[in-house]
Amino acid sequence: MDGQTAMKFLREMLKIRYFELKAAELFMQGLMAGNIHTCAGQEAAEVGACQALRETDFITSTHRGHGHCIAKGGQVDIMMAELFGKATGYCKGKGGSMHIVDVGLGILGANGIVGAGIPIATGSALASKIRGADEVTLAFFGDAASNQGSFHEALNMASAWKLPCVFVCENNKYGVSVCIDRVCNVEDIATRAVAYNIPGVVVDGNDVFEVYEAVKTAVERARSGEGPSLVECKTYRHRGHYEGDPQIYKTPEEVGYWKDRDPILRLRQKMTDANLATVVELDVLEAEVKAEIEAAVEFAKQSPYPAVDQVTMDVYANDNERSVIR
Amino acid sequence: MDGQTAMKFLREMLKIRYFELKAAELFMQGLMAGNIHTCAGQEAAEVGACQALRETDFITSTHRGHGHCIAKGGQVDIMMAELFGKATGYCKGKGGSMHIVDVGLGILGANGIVGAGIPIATGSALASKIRGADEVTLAFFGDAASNQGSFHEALNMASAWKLPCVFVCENNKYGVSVCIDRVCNVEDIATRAVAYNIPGVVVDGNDVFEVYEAVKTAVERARSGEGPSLVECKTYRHRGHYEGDPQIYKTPEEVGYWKDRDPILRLRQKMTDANLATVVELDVLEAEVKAEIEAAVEFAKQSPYPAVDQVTMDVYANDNERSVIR
Amino acid sequence: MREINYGQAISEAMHEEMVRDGSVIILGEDMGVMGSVFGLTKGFMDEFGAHRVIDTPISEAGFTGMAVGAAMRGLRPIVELMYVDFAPICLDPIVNQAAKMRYMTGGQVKVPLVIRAPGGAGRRNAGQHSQSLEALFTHIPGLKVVAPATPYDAKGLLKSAIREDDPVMFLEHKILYAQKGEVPETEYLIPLGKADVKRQGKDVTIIAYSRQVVFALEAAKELAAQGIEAEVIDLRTLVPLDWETIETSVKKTHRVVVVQEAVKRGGYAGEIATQIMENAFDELDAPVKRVAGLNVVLPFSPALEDAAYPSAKDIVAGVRDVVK
Amino acid sequence: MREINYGQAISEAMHEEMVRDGSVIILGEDMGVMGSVFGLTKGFMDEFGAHRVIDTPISEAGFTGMAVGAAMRGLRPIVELMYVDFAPICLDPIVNQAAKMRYMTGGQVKVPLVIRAPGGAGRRNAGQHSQSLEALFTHIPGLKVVAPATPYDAKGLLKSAIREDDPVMFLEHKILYAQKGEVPETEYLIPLGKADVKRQGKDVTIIAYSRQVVFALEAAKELAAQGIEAEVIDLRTLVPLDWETIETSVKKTHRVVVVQEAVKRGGYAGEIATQIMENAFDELDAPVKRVAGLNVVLPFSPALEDAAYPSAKDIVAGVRDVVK
Ligand SMILES: Cc1ncc(C[n+]2csc(CCOP(=O)(O)OP(=O)(O)O)c2C)c(N)n1
Ligand SMILES: Cc1ncc(C[n+]2csc(CCOP(=O)(O)OP(=O)(O)O)c2C)c(N)n1
Ligand SMILES: [Mg+2]
Ligand SMILES: [Mg+2]
Repeated sequence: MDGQTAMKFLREMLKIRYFELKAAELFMQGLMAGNIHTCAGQEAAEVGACQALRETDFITSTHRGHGHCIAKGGQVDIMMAELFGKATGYCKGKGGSMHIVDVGLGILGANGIVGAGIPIATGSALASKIRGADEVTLAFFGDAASNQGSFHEALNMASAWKLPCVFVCENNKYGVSVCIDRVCNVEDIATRAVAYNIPGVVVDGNDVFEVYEAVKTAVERARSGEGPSLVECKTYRHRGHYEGDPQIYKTPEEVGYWKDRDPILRLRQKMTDANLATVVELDVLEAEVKAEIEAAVEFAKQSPYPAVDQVTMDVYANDNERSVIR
Repeated sequence: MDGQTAMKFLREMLKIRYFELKAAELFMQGLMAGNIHTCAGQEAAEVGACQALRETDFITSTHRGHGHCIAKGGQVDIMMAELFGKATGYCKGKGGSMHIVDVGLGILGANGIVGAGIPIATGSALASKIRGADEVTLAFFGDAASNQGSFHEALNMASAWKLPCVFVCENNKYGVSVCIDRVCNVEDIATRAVAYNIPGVVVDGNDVFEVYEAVKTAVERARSGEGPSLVECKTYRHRGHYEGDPQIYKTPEEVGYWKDRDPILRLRQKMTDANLATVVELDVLEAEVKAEIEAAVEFAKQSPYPAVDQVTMDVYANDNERSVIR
Repeated sequence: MREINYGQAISEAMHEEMVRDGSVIILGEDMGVMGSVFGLTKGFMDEFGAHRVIDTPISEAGFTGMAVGAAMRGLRPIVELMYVDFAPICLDPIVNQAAKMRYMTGGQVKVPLVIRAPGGAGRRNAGQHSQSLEALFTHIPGLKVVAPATPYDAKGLLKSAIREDDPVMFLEHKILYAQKGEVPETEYLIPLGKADVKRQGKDVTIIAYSRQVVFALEAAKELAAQGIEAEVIDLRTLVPLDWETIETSVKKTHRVVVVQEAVKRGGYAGEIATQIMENAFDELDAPVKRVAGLNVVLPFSPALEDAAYPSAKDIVAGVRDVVK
Repeated sequence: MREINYGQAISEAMHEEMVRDGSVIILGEDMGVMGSVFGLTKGFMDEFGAHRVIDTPISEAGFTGMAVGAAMRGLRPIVELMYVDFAPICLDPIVNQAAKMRYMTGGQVKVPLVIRAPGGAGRRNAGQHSQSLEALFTHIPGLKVVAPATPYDAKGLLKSAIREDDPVMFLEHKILYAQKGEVPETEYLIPLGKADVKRQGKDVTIIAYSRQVVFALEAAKELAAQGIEAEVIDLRTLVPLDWETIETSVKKTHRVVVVQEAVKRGGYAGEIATQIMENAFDELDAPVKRVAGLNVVLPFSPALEDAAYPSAKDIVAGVRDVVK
């Protein structure tokens, strides 16, 4: 761990954290509509994984996707504008929180359907393989998504055809209110790798470097043509499944246990302990990030809503005008 | 192995074999319509598994379901009538080969959708568990079906809730023309049991006693409330996927290898070697079974087709007449 | 009479039927510990036990398939799909298993299964969480399809659906959950397949279901102020369709507007309009008019979503088109 | 001109497009070694390699989802579902992913994906292998839907579909595979969204698609013998619908029969009938009549199956109902 890398990782993690806290706040104020699923608490998994990728690599994301997008280079102002439903957002306001895409950045999409991104990532990997390109595609998904058929089918094909992909499960213990233990009889999701004869590893998902190293190994394996891996990051979401979730399913002990393992506090501590940065430097960093988020909010607020005639645009790439009528 | 049991097993296996050969012959003569998928070669798996069940237990079957139904007590005349599309068939001619059901016998249905029977079996097991009844439900499916999402989802739930079911995979190496090796990177489907933390065993699917013992163990486990197991029977189908299949994907060596391991010839050999029966006795048995099949064909041929007004009956249990119009 | 909301009415229906009949079980995501994301099964798990109120994994195809198996064995499962938009994940057990099992087995098997699924736009949930997908089900023989608009109807119809021996798609509307209405404390049932004339009128018939009934009644008020008396038929059940009620009204008004929130193309309103044309053409003084959602994906932005599906003013405009 | 069958025409279309464009790939069950169960890709794997002609496992939802991902990355996958009846297994990637991706991302993404799927009854394949499920797709914004009736149309339309930047459901009919027809050796394309008047007539318009076009032409012959000149419109593309061709014909004949093999209730014929009523009511001298499949599961028995969906004589009867 060198200081520059640590600072870079921390900056990304902070960006995610403050983006999420801000989004939650704005949502509660009624400034955002729909649903918001925040990933506060899971930043190490998201940043560690994406840092192991190249810019030219791809990811697919989930309903809890802000962190993935930010970690893969997404701009917080354009994201925030999308959450506001503004014309300047990533999807011109048409997608909202759950559908942010930036193909140029390799972000193939958040997805509102649990598990749906996994085959899409696998298909992206297939495209790279067919073209002989050395890009890797990484699929993020939750513990609960590993119970979907799409997980099984995609991992099976990725393994059978040695596709360049990496499957990253952020196991935050819950699918909405349902504890994974109650609906799944294996201790670790990573065990399921055995069913496809691929590597499966469990890492401390709140340790950004551990995640980084494990995903790096998986990415290299994928890039060199040896096929996919499954990396399980044990982590926790600090907030509700959605904003407003009463979270009756969590115990105070559990919440406390994970607060103590906050990935950001841990990284800060590590950095100061190892003299990679001073507290003051880190506070400056935090202030910078906060300001960036504030600017993003300002951008979003100032941006216009899409014109109402946009409602019938972009349904079809070709012959749209007629096709939305006939 | 005692003589009586062996005779019983052999009789069932012969019934399946001759049923299938007869059906294939009639199909080729154009006397049967639609599709026929025969299971000749796989009789040991089907009989071994069903003999491990009680009469009050349940099974779900597949598109290749004649053997399962016969092994679970299905009457060959009523089955044959169904294959002919006659009113006296199990489904009054409405289902045909792929939809034979006899709930009274615990046959919850063949199924034309690969993998669809697995959750249905699991649901049946759930019903037994909720009622506190000690029935077990056994799901038959093929190697290729284990790549369906339904396999994964059902096994996961069955394991999580310790449902009384047994999953029997007849691995005959192919899904239509596609060799399982080309689309699946594990040597044994049974390995996938690890993903659900349940027992997974591989047996010689052409040895009826080996199948019987393995399934018996799994059934006992299920009945005693310890949850499901996965039993993989390595076997082979002698004929095409469907009648008319040119089978270009099979090699002569492979065909020869498996002909030498014909489950019926092996059982006959074992029985005569162990002096459990004489060749003459076995020939008599075969003649009896053949006659039973011939009688079934006669029954089917003599039976009437359903009256054409049956076409709108049985769509709904309640208010059918109106519901098929409005 | 006491007033409760549509969500509570649904909750009560499930509760009463679970008390009455031990073979009724509930399967779905977050139905147990959380009492469902819309709060409809709060307390059920404690009362009926985790074996009858089952928190499933996120395996819609798997647990819907299981429900088919359980129903074939005589249980009466109520499955909740958290959003009807997830039906495409588990359409095989609905369309190829539940709907066809009885027919394919020559009438041997009953599949008494209710699949509850909230749909509808208006909550800025974007394209994958806002659809009205009844047309995926109305086209499938073997399924019955119910889509109530009021708490009273929701309760009485759900109780009937649970007792029905056929698979029933019970389609709710998210926006309606909070709508209040009168619901008696004593038990009642509403039979499937009976429409309800929610407002009498002589000039035009508005046929609607689910949330659009609310808009249709609003529109009727506005139209009355303009001197047009609209009759509002709430179909309540889409399959089987209550043709008699429609016919009676058409014979009275001779003008019809059919309303649906769903995307217009290929929606159920077209079926209803066609049946009217086929069976009551000579009664029509104007073409049957559809008021329906645009043929677009539901957009997230509040600035766009409201334009994507009909509201009262669109119904008023539609009526003015046929009453000239 | 040379004659080839519908299956060969489809095969040629795929072959030509694979030669022309290296980004075209084929994914599906038994497409490689076996050359597809209907023999349409015989030799393709040897010619184009196993990386472009991919034998998938039986994982329809998975490989359709993969095809969406590959299409988002610029490939042009052709997915085959061995039977359209399996679409309910993989409807999520079709309905919630492929169809919506472009809109939900504000137009950023194209999904150039063709899903070929044979449907239809007549082969005694029973309830789960005989359906006509176009109504599941015509209702979904973002999908285009094609259903050709002749070898010529199948080839020209499939080539266009492969070049299309939108997801296209390409619905074939199993019974048509063996039907022969003239197909030029030189390359041609048929644009999506253009109907074809397969027979001119002045007394009545028969609108059909897929196999029912064959029956409609048979019926027209029979009707001509009875003195009724039927115009037969083969829609070819269901979405977008070629309204101009329909309107022109309706203005000429003033009487319309819409034919579909699919189950009547909630089928696409109702949409077409309704559009005609909405937009050309005053041109109609009789109600638009549907001739369609019964609202039943497809039965296996030859004694029943033929009664479950329309044939030429049903169309003749339908026409006689509107031409009196
Ligand atoms: C197919 C599908 N089923 C259900 C839902 C509703 N839902 C959204 S997120 C979620 C839980 C997902 O849990 P997990 O995969 O562990 O991800 P996490 O929310 O914990 O990040 C559920 C049930 C959905 N969006 N899609
Ligand atoms: C969902 C679905 N996909 C594809 C098919 C077509 N199909 C019928 S049987 C079969 C192969 C099944 O292989 P396996 O599960 O190994 O069983 P086997 O035929 O070998 O007995 C296929 C692809 C189908 N019926 N259902
Ligand atoms: Mg989770
Ligand atoms: Mg097999």
